[in-house]
Amino acid sequence: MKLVTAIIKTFKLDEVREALTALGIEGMTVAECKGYGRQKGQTEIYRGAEYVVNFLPKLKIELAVDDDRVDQVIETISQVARTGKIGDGKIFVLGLETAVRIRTGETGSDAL
Amino acid sequence: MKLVTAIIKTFKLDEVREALTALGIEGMTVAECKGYGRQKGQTEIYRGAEYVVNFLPKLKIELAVDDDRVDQVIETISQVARTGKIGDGKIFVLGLETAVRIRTGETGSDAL
Amino acid sequence: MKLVTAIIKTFKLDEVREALTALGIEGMTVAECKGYGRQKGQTEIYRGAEYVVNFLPKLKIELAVDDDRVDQVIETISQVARTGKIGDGKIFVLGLETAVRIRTGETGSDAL
Amino acid sequence: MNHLLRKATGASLALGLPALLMGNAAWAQDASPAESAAEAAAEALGAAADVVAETAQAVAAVATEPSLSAGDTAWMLTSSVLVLMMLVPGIALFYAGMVRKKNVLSVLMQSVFGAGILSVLWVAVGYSIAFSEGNPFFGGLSKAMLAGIGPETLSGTIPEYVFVMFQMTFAIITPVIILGGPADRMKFSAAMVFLSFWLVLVYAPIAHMVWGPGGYLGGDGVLDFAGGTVVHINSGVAALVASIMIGKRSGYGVENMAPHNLSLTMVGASLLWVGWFGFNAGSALSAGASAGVSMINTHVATAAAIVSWSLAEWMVRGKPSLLGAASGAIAGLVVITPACGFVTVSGALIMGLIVGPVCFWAVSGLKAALGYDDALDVWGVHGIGGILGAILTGVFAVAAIGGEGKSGLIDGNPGQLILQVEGVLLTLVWSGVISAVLLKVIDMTIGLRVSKEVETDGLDFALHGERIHD
Amino acid sequence: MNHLLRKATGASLALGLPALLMGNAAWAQDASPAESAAEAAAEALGAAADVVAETAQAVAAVATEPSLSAGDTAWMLTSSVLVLMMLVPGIALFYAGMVRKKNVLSVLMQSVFGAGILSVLWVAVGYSIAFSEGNPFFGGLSKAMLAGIGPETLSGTIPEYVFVMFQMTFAIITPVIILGGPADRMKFSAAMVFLSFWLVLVYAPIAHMVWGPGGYLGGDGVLDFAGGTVVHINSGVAALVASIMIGKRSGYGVENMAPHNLSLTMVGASLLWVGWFGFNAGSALSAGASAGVSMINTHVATAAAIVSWSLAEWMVRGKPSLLGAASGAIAGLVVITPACGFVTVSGALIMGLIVGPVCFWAVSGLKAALGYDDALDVWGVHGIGGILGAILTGVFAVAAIGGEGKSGLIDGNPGQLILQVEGVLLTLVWSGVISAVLLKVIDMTIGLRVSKEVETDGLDFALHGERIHD
Amino acid sequence: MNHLLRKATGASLALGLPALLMGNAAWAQDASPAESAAEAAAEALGAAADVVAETAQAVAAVATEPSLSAGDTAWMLTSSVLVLMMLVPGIALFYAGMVRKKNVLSVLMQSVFGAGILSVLWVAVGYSIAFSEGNPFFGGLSKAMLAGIGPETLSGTIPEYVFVMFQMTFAIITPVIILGGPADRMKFSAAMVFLSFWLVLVYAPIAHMVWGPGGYLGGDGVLDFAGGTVVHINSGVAALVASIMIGKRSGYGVENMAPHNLSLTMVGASLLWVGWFGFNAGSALSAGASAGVSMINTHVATAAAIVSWSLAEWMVRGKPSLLGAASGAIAGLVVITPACGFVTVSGALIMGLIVGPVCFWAVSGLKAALGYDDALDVWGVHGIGGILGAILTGVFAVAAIGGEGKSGLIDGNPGQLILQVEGVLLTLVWSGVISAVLLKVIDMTIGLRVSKEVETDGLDFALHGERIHD
Ligand SMILES: Nc1ncnc2c1ncn2[C@@H]1O[C@H](COP(=O)(O)OP(=O)(O)O)[C@@H](O)[C@H]1O
Ligand SMILES: Nc1ncnc2c1ncn2[C@@H]1O[C@H](COP(=O)(O)OP(=O)(O)O)[C@@H](O)[C@H]1O
Ligand SMILES: Nc1ncnc2c1ncn2[C@@H]1O[C@H](COP(=O)(O)OP(=O)(O)O)[C@@H](O)[C@H]1O
Repeated sequence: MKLVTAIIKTFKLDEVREALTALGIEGMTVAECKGYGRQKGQTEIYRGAEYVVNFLPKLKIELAVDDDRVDQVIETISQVARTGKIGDGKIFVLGLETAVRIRTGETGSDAL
Repeated sequence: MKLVTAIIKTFKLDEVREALTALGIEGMTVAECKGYGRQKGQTEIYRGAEYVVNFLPKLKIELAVDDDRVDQVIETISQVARTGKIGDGKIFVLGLETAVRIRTGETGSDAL
Repeated sequence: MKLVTAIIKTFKLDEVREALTALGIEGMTVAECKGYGRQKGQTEIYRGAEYVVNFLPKLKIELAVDDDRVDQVIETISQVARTGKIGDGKIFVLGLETAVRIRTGETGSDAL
Repeated sequence: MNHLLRKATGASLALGLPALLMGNAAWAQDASPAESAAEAAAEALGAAADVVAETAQAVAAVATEPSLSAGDTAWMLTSSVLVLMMLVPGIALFYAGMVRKKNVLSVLMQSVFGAGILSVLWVAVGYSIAFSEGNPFFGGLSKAMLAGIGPETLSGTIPEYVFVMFQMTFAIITPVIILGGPADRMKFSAAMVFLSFWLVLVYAPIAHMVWGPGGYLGGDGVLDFAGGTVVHINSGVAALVASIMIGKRSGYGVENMAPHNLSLTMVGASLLWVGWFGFNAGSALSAGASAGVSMINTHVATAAAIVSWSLAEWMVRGKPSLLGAASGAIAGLVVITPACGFVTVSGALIMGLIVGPVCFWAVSGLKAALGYDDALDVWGVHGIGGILGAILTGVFAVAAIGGEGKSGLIDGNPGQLILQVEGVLLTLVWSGVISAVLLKVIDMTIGLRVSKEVETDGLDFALHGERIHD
Repeated sequence: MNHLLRKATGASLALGLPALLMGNAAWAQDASPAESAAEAAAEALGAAADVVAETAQAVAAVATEPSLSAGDTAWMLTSSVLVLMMLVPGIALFYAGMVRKKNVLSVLMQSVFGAGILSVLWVAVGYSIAFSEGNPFFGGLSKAMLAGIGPETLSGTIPEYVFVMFQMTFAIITPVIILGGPADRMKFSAAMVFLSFWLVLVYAPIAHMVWGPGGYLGGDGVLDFAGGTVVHINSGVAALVASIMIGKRSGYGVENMAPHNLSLTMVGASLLWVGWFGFNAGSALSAGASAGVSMINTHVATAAAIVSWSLAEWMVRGKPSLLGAASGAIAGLVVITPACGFVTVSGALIMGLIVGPVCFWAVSGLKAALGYDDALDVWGVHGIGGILGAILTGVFAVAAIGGEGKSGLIDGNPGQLILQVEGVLLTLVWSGVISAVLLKVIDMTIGLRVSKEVETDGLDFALHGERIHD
Repeated sequence: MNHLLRKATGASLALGLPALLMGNAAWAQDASPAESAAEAAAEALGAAADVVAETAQAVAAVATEPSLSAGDTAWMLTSSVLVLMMLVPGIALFYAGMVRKKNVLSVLMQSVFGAGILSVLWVAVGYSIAFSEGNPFFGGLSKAMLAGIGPETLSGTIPEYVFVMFQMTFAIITPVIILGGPADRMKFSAAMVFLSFWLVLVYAPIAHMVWGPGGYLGGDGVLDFAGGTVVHINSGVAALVASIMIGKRSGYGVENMAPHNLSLTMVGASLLWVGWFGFNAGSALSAGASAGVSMINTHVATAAAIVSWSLAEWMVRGKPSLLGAASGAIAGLVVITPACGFVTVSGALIMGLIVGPVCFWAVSGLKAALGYDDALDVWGVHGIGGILGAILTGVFAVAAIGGEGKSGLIDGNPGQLILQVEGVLLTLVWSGVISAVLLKVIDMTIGLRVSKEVETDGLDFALHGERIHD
């Protein structure tokens, strides 16, 4: 099993969720985050003062998936979340040693 | 060392924290997140319009623990966080290569 | 590649970001979180009632870096984020199997 | 004052009139040059007499039936608006800031829907029960649906419609105050049914007893300028009863129930303060000396209570808190409500200084000792503060401010204290008993309390299908 | 009125004095004592009679030529303040709570800057077009820049400056109401240009037709006490046109566009409610019987509409929502606006009960059926509610409340209904057509709508360079 | 005034009565009918003449000794309420929205507790120092604790208690304005001690100089209708001094100190705007022509300044911001404050158009150039705007609006400009010097500034033990 983590633009969430659901992915966890990268920050001005906001709002999606679905998932996310403009985000894949469904205690693939 | 990540229902946090403290776990990090899974979303209605909120509020707990405590920790969380109703959440375990305590620079188990 | 995760005090973010940029690190992702550890919680009092806030505000920084930069990154963060007072936070390092840049589809080191 | 003067004028004219007429009659006899001159004079006088007579009648009419004062009406229209602002959004925000975020909208909804349903009931029957003739405890139904009132009907120097409106704002905020006690766990339906019956069976009768024609307490001489008894003791004890009967919030004393956003509470408290001038100075029912003294007393007591609560907290807890200062403001406003038109500015200052520490103790020491879960401290602030106010009114009232017969202990009338206690006790018993019965009946029928699950999830989504998405 | 009376009294006394003294002087000469005395008396009395007659005239004059009333002025100053509060922060918050968080500041900015630019235009030309003599559709420019008005100039019993100010608050809130329709996607520049022209070409003329000297609709006898036609139908139809012409929000019906924070909406609705008393009871232009009846009617209709909307929603959707109750309040306020000075309290109650379910259907059933994206339901609430109010005014108006000639269907004057419909139709056409033309021209020049990217990112940062950092 | 007139009338009738009766008695005896009749008539008329003379005197007295006006009182009660709303929650929210989230509650607490302690001090000594007889710089202590004032004591046509209350609202908001300068880093205790002494040593004397009996500046003829000097220059310079003496916020210019939530700031600015009508039009102290012109001028200048600030920002920075528009509103309100009862509507419009860009430059260009950290720009808006207002009052005042002798440059009185500059300079020096001394003493005793740690953690928790949990 792998834990696929994707940092995406906030307005792409619904599209990504739908595409993943279409693949049969039944669960995911999302958190708000702020990203710093090549995409330039934005400057806000309040009265005289300028504040450069270096961190831009992003969403982080975490999905635990079976090994054999990882490529498909990466492919899907990277297609759906792509706008082609800088700041589209990243996908990171980590090895997942165990997964447990709290409600039932099931582990491994059954837990997903 | 492992990084145990648990997605739980929000109101279970205090119970889980207490149970873990009882085990001697001295630290953890919590973040708000939203989960999508078998638990159905909720429909809010504003004037005429219905909005299905697919993502439900959850909390994500991250704990770095020594290998030998992982099972105990999983066991504890999955018992305490369980309500038996759908949406109780998941536990994921990742391999943790290094841990550092910033204050002292200690690494490994000492850092936890 | 590794995924370096650092839990730091909130007011250290800008310093850490600048130090990492100085190292040539071009991207990172930050999320708000709350930490529980040796640092004691704070007691708020409202009219008669006391509420102990066990979880203190922290920030979590996630950086995907090439293996050869990990030590340097750990070193930098732990120096810059250190105040010497309890609650400075932790750095965790996880193995990162793949990284993808959504915009281009690049993978591996190129994606960072 | 004006109308008394007018009465005097009318009287003098009325007396002068026969004399003039008699004089004319005398002249009318007898002929001679002087005579015709006299006749002319007589005619002129006769004409003048007619004018005077007419004027006299008009003036006499004025004396017994006061006329509309635009100035008084302007102030009472304004006061009504101010008191409405105390409810929406005043107390709604004051309370909303103190609950957990998941219950904010439900608290706001109680105020908005409550204002709606209670206003309708006030027009339908409440006003009549409170302010029409009846027995010493209940008015009649002769003014149900405002029967017999028209645009030109006056109440003192203002249109009666304005009086109805002003009193309506009191009648709709008072029940909603209660809901701070059982907050975070009461069914919306149960709450609305409870408030509706409470308005009719508790608020309107107590208002009748204190302010209504032939009311029991008012007749006895109990002093309550703007509603310390009618509004604050009344709602405070009902909240205490409701808190106890519905039981504690689940997780009380264990879970973190810290107020989610005291900015809202501060805004609410501010609007309560601002609006309370309509409440207190409006209770003078005119824009004159009494309104002036009520306003400054209200302000001074509030200011003093902010200072005294905050200092007490600073000493006991080490830090002065915003919630403390805001609570102090409300405590000061509550304590001065029955007294504002009867006491000197120094009296108001002292009352404010006293109420701060007393209510601070009530919401911390007393509450902790007795262990009830009055979520937003309605009893501690409105109940205890209201009782203190009623009694201190009996101490500090002086005739130099409130007029003949409005004297308290320091003005040589210790008997007033006993009257004040009588008012307090009757209200505690009446409101306490009827509230308990009502709550029991509602509990046995539709149920008072939401399920544990709803309480955990939050009332906003569960009861109203809405959430704050921030 | 008071001081004219006093002037008259003063004059009569001053005139009477020489006559009396002359009488005394005559005596001093002695000749034929009785005679001259009698003559003198006669003269004196004659003079006195003259004085009395003059006084009577002066008093009569008072009736026809009103003077400044401090009481009325106090209320109108207050009313102006209240109506301003409806715009900033009232409707600004009402709207801000319903949009997505990324667009909150842009909504607030529309109200603040709108209030600025529209006020300037009102003083420059708007007031003159609306309230100076002209033809039945437009006033003239004789009062442009308030020419000819000074501190002492009266309008009825209040300074004309106060009247200008009071009317200004109506003129600046009405255009801003429109922006709820095309909210979340309209360019700030386009919005401000549109509102500016709309004020001059739509609002001011319609105000002239209804309330101005020689206005077409007012002359015909259309009843609109406080602006049901001028304000609500007028802005409602413009919002519908704007919503359709600008197109739906991107993601409409697919993305989650739930109101981000209904607390703000509740506070906004509350301040609208509170401020609306300035709007409606202020429209009496004095602090008397008419203001009193307008105020209580406004409150009762609002209360009834809160209850009826909430109950309708409870039955249809299973839960009564805060947004529903708040929307009900606004619907009630809208429906009673044209009627508040003309109907009985029972009439107001019925109107409120009717408008709740009707507007609830308009924002859910009707809107869904027709498929336009009127983001904040301006048409559904102000448009439909306003039309209903105009028509029901023609039903429920009774002369016993509004005075001679203000009768509707239930008072035996079915013809009023036709007049009311005439007012509705003329407003729908005038506002609809001119709004459409204006929007078309703006679209072809500076463009109406922000880019998709700006819409996605949010208007706050893109248009104003600011964000909420919470 | 009414009741004095009535008293006079009543007296004349009462006196006339015996005369007439005596006349009757004489007739009854018969002797020489004509003669005695004439004599009697003469006597009666003589008596009547006396009566008339007395009445004339009474009427004349009325002119010099005004009586209570319910209309004026209604407006002044309302105005007091409005000005209080400017402080709680007005300026509290205006400021709270601009600080970082961790300091929000501390800002709100400063307003609430400040309102409390300053009100107590005002009643104790402040009012007396400002408004009782004394020397040209300080009043005496004869009215300490409001000695000698009772419910019936008048100040003009309103109860003196109402005047005390109205002035109290000015006295408590002015010091709190200062705290925007050293915001986010000043100790709560130090701030409250500073404000307390500042009220007594700076505010009350300057108020005495401008408005008090025999005040130095007022006596010289300096024009300040509603407090441009007393309130805005006064607090502005104190804020500048405090900002400099306390030092910059740690991280100033490096860390992101963006306003956390401009919605709050917008609501605060709106309530300031709304409440400012009480401030400015209330300063007419009556509900008549002067209040009317003050109100419309206040509104027009504000509107113009919103437009001009926003356009300046749009041109210079590329985007018009909500904070800019809100700041423009405050700048407009500040600039018109000294002038509102003295200038024409066009004058007000021009003043508003000028102040926008000037203050925009002050908070951006000037501030950046000089490098002080006036956190919320009190000097830039209240200080600079106030000075501009004082001087422009000397330009635009015309006797046709403000009355005899209230003329500025454009009305042919260039000398007024010098007087205005005198007022500005005296205030700058007095407030600047005393503020500096006070701050120095406080710094050396309890300390002005929180520790770096507290500043980092946020003042809410560190000083008040509370947090916003959102
Ligand atoms: N090395 C990294 N580690 C973690 N997150 C990163 C890293 N680089 C980029 N990110 C995240 O990806 C987002 C997009 O990256 P950016 O460089 O701006 O654009 P792009 O991915 O299109 O090249 C950033 O906002 C940040 O959240
Ligand atoms: N594959 C997954 N990857 C990551 N998180 C998941 C996954 N499946 C479920 N979750 C998380 O677990 C939560 C509970 O899952 P759900 O399927 O609703 O119920 P249950 O765990 O009881 O079967 C979800 O809300 C989501 O946060
Ligand atoms: N075992 C752990 N797993 C995950 N996070 C931890 C763990 N221990 C500590 N933390 C995080 O590190 C933060 C600091 O830890 P703490 O024990 O308070 O201080 P220190 O790191 O200085 O010893 C905590 O607030 C928490 O967020």
